[in-house]
Amino acid sequence: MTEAASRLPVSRLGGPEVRAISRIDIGLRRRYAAERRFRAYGLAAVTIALCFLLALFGSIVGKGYTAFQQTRIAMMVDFDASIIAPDGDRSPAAVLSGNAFRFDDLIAASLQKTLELDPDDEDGLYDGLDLLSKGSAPMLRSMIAKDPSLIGTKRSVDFYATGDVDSFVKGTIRADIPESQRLIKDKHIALIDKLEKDGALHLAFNTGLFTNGASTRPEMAGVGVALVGSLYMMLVVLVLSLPLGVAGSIYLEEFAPKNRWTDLIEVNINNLAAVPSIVYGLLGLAVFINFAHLPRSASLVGGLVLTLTTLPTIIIATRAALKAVPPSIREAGLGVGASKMQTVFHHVLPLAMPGVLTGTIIGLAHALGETAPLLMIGMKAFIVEYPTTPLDPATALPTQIYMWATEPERAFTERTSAAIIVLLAFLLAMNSLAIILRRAFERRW
Amino acid sequence: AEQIHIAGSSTVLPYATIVAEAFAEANPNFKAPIVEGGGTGAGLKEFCKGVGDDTIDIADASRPIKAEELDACKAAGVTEVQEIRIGYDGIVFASDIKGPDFAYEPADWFNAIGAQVLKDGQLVDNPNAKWSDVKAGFPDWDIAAYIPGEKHGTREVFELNVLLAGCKATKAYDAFIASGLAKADAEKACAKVRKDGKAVDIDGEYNETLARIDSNKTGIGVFGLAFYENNKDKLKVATMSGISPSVETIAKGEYPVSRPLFFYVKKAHLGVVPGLKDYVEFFLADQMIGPRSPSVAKGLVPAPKSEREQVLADFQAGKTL
Amino acid sequence: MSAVQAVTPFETIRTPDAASRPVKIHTVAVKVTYGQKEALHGVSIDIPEKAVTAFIGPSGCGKSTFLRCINRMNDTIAGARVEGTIKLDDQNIYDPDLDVVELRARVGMVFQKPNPFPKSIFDNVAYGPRIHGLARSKADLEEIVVTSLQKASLFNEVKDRLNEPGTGLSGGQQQRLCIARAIAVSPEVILMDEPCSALDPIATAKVEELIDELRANFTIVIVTHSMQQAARVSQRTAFFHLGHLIEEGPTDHVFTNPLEQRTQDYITGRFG
Amino acid sequence: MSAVQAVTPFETIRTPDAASRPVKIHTVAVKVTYGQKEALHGVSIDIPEKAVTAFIGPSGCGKSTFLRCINRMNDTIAGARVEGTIKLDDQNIYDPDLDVVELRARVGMVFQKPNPFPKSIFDNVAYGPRIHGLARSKADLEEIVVTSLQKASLFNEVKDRLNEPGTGLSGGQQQRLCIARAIAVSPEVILMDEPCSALDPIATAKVEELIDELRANFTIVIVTHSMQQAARVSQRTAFFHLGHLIEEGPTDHVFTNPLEQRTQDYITGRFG
Amino acid sequence: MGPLWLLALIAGLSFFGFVLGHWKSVVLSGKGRDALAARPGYYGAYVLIWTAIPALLILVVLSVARPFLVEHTVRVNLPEQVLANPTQLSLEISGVRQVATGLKLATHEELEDIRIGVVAARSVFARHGLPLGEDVKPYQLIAASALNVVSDGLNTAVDIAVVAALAFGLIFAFVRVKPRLRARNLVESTILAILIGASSVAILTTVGIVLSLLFQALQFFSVVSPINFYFGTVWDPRFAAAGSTESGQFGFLPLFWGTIYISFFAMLVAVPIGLFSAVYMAEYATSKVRSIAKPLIEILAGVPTIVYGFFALTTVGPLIRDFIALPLGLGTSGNNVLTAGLVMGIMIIPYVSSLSDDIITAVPRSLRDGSLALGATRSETMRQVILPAALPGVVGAVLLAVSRAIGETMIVVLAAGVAARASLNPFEEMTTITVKIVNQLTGDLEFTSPQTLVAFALGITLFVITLGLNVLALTIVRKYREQYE
Ligand SMILES: Nc1ncnc2c1ncn2[C@@H]1O[C@H](COP(=O)(O)OP(=O)(O)OP(=O)(O)O)[C@@H](O)[C@H]1O
Ligand SMILES: Nc1ncnc2c1ncn2[C@@H]1O[C@H](COP(=O)(O)OP(=O)(O)OP(=O)(O)O)[C@@H](O)[C@H]1O
Ligand SMILES: [Mg+2]
Ligand SMILES: [Mg+2]
Repeated sequence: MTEAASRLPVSRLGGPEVRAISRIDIGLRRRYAAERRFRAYGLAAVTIALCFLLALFGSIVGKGYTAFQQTRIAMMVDFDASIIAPDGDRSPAAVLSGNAFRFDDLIAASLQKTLELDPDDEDGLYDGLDLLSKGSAPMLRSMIAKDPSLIGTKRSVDFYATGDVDSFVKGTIRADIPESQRLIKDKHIALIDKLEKDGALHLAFNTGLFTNGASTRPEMAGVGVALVGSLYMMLVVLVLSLPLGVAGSIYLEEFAPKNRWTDLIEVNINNLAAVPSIVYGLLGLAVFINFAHLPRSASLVGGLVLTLTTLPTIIIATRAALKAVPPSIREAGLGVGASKMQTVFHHVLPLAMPGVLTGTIIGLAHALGETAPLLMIGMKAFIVEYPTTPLDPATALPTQIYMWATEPERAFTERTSAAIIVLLAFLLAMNSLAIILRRAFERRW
Repeated sequence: AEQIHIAGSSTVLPYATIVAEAFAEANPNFKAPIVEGGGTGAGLKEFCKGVGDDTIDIADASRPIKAEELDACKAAGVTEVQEIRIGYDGIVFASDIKGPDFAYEPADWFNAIGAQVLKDGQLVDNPNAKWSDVKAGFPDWDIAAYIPGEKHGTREVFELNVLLAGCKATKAYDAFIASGLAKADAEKACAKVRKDGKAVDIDGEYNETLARIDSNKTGIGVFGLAFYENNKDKLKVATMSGISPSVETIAKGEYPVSRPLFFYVKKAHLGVVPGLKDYVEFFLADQMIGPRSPSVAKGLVPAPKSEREQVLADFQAGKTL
Repeated sequence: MSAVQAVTPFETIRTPDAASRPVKIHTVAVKVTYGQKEALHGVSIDIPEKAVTAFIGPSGCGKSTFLRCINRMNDTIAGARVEGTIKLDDQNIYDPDLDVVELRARVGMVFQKPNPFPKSIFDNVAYGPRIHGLARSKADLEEIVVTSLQKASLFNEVKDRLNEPGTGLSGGQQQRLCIARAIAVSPEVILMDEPCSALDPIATAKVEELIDELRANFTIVIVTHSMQQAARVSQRTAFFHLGHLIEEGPTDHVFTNPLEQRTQDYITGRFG
Repeated sequence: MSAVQAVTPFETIRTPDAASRPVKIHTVAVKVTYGQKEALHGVSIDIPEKAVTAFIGPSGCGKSTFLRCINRMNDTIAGARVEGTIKLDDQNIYDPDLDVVELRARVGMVFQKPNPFPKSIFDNVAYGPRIHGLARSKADLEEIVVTSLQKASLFNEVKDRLNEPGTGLSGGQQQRLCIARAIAVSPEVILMDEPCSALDPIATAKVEELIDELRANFTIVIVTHSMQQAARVSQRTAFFHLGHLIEEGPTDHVFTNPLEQRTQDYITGRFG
Repeated sequence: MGPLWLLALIAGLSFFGFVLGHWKSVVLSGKGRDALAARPGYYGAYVLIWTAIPALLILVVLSVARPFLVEHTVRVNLPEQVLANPTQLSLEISGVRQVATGLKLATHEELEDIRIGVVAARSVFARHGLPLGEDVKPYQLIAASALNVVSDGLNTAVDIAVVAALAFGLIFAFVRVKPRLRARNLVESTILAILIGASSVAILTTVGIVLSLLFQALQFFSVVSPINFYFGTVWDPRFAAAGSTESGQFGFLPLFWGTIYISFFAMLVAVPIGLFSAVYMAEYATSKVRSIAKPLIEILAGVPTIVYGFFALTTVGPLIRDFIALPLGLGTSGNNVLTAGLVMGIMIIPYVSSLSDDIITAVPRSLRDGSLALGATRSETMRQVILPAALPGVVGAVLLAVSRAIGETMIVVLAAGVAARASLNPFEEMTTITVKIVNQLTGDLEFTSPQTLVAFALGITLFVITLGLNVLALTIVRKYREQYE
């Protein structure tokens, strides 16, 4: 009676069976070629991506690894009490105050001894001083202030050589060009040779690169403040953007009624990702600094602004991941009497976690390298002192990198690359936790 | 505000940081000042936002403050602004170290990158493709000039002291006037740069220009004196009107391409922000911007002593704009 | 084991009782529309308490659809619209004030396609009791899990691998796992959508045994394609066809003496 | 219609023939291990050409596992390891040189859980013919789709909604869709894992009809939990238990005169 | 108590509330009269919410109100002539605040000395490490001590209010814990409210962005007509010579074209490489390779853009110039659209690859099996079954990548230059909207000029354009999405 039944006998004659008897060519050769091509494209894509990474890494590390060492000049210093504490007061406060030039005298004295100069040879002394960092006297002063028991002793102190000397010793300033074009003069080269022969001039691990704050002297400049600032900012970003992003996505994807409004919001959030980050800087300036009166240059504000820039990434990734969880899982949860909330948090979210974490990894990576918005809120700045709280002025690794990249001194070039290495190491450390977590959540079903 | 907060021109930034660092070392009881870059415009904008805790105290500038900006300042309550002139910035032309020596006249630059130049007595769209077209004796290089971007203060100096001067020297200026342009418009036309890719605006920093010359060995770049000094093993500087740029020639006013540098202080903050007054005075000291100072070592062209003394006196007298 | 031996798949009807019972679920003119398509055209039926009601009917006639209305699982399908009245113990379950979660806790469901959580077997079963706080202690919980698995006659097969994922089970095992998961929360009403479709006769017999046992305390609705099964386990049978409820009544009546010709035809396999 | 009417679900064995046929699939000592767990402990069986072989056995005994070995679907499960020999037409299918794609095109499969693609019903069926280039034209393709749907006796139910997603079908409809999808590429061997589990008796009868018809040209292996079904459609029956092949032989032999006690027990439902 | 202490107190009491609620519900259910309507944990959470949220709200409200109260106090204590100058007020207030801090530092005797005027407050404060800019004026002292009184009072008030709220919430909720109480629903509605709050952050951000751009954009349009802006083909906002009012040409089209062109090349690199990488990692690679390759590729997203920029400038650009552009006679510049697109494409590969990989992996295996069993090759399965099923996620990933490309500046500046031009030749210099936004905002130009304001107009225009792009993408996804199961 039914159509199907009446057609059945007819279809028996034609249809697949006939073809089946003489097996048709299913184009395997062509399809395999396509398959191989497809696979090769995939492999090529991964390889290309990794090659790019390698090339970038190679160029950064190649330029930057030398900055992890630094030229020092060891000199015997006579911590002459009559110079340091002429009035006998050896307290740190007294060391810090008073005539600042007395420390220069200490250095000059020990330099004269090290170079075996005639005490009247002023030119020789100045040439020698040219090799030493201009920050040597403050360094000596804070050294004594920290440990007043040094006063009256004789001690060998490792002074920093200036950035130019450092670059020369490492070979980035070449000696084989005419003196007029050279950044370092013949007389200085002679002194360097002499110091090297005496063993006073040597390379040592550059701890200051990690611990010092900003300085105009490359030999004393470090990413310490920037590191702490970035750390604070990333903490703020992580603490705010991950929960906010995940919570927002859960609402939009699982709870919000599906209508034009939510469409609008979805489009909107996708669109937020395309807003240039400097605009977020403007927003942050208006909202957090001008309106909420949070301090300028503070890592808290930086973190807040970066949170806003990261949110869209996390939300988009999370929503995509939530969408990818099959509905049968939700039904299973609801079917045993779990509330929607429970189903989402117990079953759906864990399955979406890899996507959430990917969003977090990429979002944080982006946030960590972002400079433009920080410019607007005063975080591309020269800051010497460590921030103790996220409300103190700080700078960030990428802004530090940009600032160093614009410095003319040769010694900053390698430090720029070194700072990039530090940033990448920071990134890796930050991501590895997320990557481990992601591995734990990944399962196929 | 517990500490001095400075923002503004990235040209002034290096000197401001040198002084800030030295100031902090000399005065351990004050917190170290914070120095931001960001550009003159952005710095002045922050500066003119108002007075009070969460505004900056000093704006660095590579050009004098504009009247509109001062008005905006006043409207926001920043009524008393003190101007400090700290010295000069020299602008040099340099090419790859391996290339030939260049001796420019402003006219050469005008002929090389002006939008319209005089050719056989006629104003035409710049036809010169190679430096050798500009002047016999120049190498047979494609013109590739890396000049400061339009938003840079340096650009103004370049236009005024090089292009306009060259324009006048080649009589193109007269031709513009003759074609019926008003004086101001003629000056504009002189400063117009060709847009066919031979003149490349650099909005970034001098390192970018250097990198561009690295990748295009026949390019000519515009640099700050300080930058050149630090890279003279890679760059060869050109003379302008026969004068080789150096701190001395610029300070003496012989080398034509330079501009003054400033910073602006909020007078209202002087009493409130600890160390602000001391900082300004410290900045103006010989040890900071005098001829043997670290700022000069970094490339600042010092102002004559009398000028510096005058600036300090004006500041101490509380002179405002 | 004796119970199992007594039931052989080729035997026939296990004479269900025909006692009349209070109504547990009362539905009037339930219509369901998926987008444009009306899948149910107004179904009114009363489902008695503490008895097994079987839904039979050709594939695609709306059995699952109706079942999913009873615990409002259709809410989760975008575009599905339910009209009409469904009352559970005199309470309208589509009342906006009603707590769906509580409803679903009271009305459990075994889905047609087994859908274990991608968690361990233990956690699959323990999930319901955990969220409903049915176990006072760990031991308690373990007991619930073990009993549920035993009742679903899965325990022996999986006792060594309670910590392995439920998704790594065979089709029939997954189905039993879902049964165990549903009964672990001991809901008042259990909706089972073809719970034995992937089970061998012995497992089927055991599940039927379980159903028979459960009906002492619970109300059970079961969708089945097996007339024998309907005849064996249910007290009442409802026959659906093309979105209509054609006939409903005590199972023995429906099977031996149906009112409608279509029912007769379907049951005897003479459909068309 | 006559064919359908002849089959009533309560009738018994449709006497399968016992003719001996060439071997299509020859397996020796097939062992399958999932991670640590050995699911099949060495199964050796010959499956004859152009006949229906039924696999029966309790849930979890390894039927699906074995079935999945025959077209190497176990390759897709991480941690599954297959040992032993499986030959299709004298070719070892686990030979590294073997072309899996071709194998799978020759050996089709209907899964235990229906898994329609999230595409339209039409595209679900057309997918196979399209990738294999079986249709010369659009009309050709349409004909293949329609015939396949008709054979799976789904066409009437879905003819108005061929462009709607296959995932919006009822459980039984999905199952038939998957059958249609599998036969649309006309493989030499069709592996069906409980193809009728979600079907009503009439649909089941039609699918059995289809299987009967197909065996004229194809080799068919079917997993079923219904003894009646096995008896009706298969020529040979294999009984699995706990990962072992217990017995295999002509269906009437196995059902009427099994060699093993366990087989006897299982068939009569007296298991344990 | 400081705010941190208060927060700690709130946290502690909330936890205590949780324990109490939990305990009470357990005890009540143990009596066995009524079954609990929810798990004990929910009763705990119920009490926790009641304890914490009112207290937190009060703390937030008072903290927000506090500066206003303080400012008010200072104001009433300042003399007329100071108040007369409203713009100086905030400065005065900060001065007073410093004095107030100093007063707290000083010892009792010193305070007495300051009061009677024997010593200058400034020197006393300096002794305590608080440098002041100038001498303390008498009215400042008065205002400062008033401020100290008020702020001490406020501290106490906040403490009391918070403690009261805590106590009230805790007791109220504790009393209400009954077996019949539907704690789960209450807790879940609170969570839902929090979720809604979280998603509204995104909406507020949008509002904020639009507002922060709109006014200045309008200001710009009052100077430059929108028609000239949107249909202008020349971008040449000339550096206005000193004192002049002329503003230059603001043609939007070349920037728009540059943005599209560069993003197009970036996507040309990123989408195929990203998608194929994702497919390879999800389908072909061993789990070991995948677990290494995926995080490595993700690093590409975190390399600072300046690195990419210099990489483009010093390596890629010259290569493209010397090996493609020059031989073809298409251009002589090392800065070109192609370089920028290529390098930017590299940066955004991980956006496409990692997200897509996750989504592809999330597609249920049964679909894959279904296709493979039909004799489909892996690539056919991937292309025809899995990718369509994963479409929304993949499109989301691609959109994210486009967004990133559009928002990038450093790479464009260094790789493609800053010249605003529209040309079809990809070996020429061009630039993007975002570059100009950043440049116009950060240069030495005066901030009131149209040259700076144009950044806001560009920003809002870009916003609208990308909005359109996203609407388009949403429509496409809606149309082609294949919802599994
Ligand atoms: N992916 C897997 N991982 C681990 N164990 C598995 C997996 N799939 C099946 N098993 C186990 O292998 C054994 C055989 O499973 P199989 O699916 O072959 O059973 P079956 O005979 O098809 O049963 P059913 O009739 O229930 O479908 C079972 O014990 C099962 O739990
Ligand atoms: N999500 C859906 N979207 C659209 N139509 C649907 C959906 N679910 C079911 N249908 C249609 O509604 C009708 C009833 O489906 P239902 O699942 O209730 O059938 P059923 O009686 O359970 O069949 P089976 O025995 O095959 O499971 C069928 O025609 C089916 O195609
Ligand atoms: Mg159904
Ligand atoms: Mg199976």
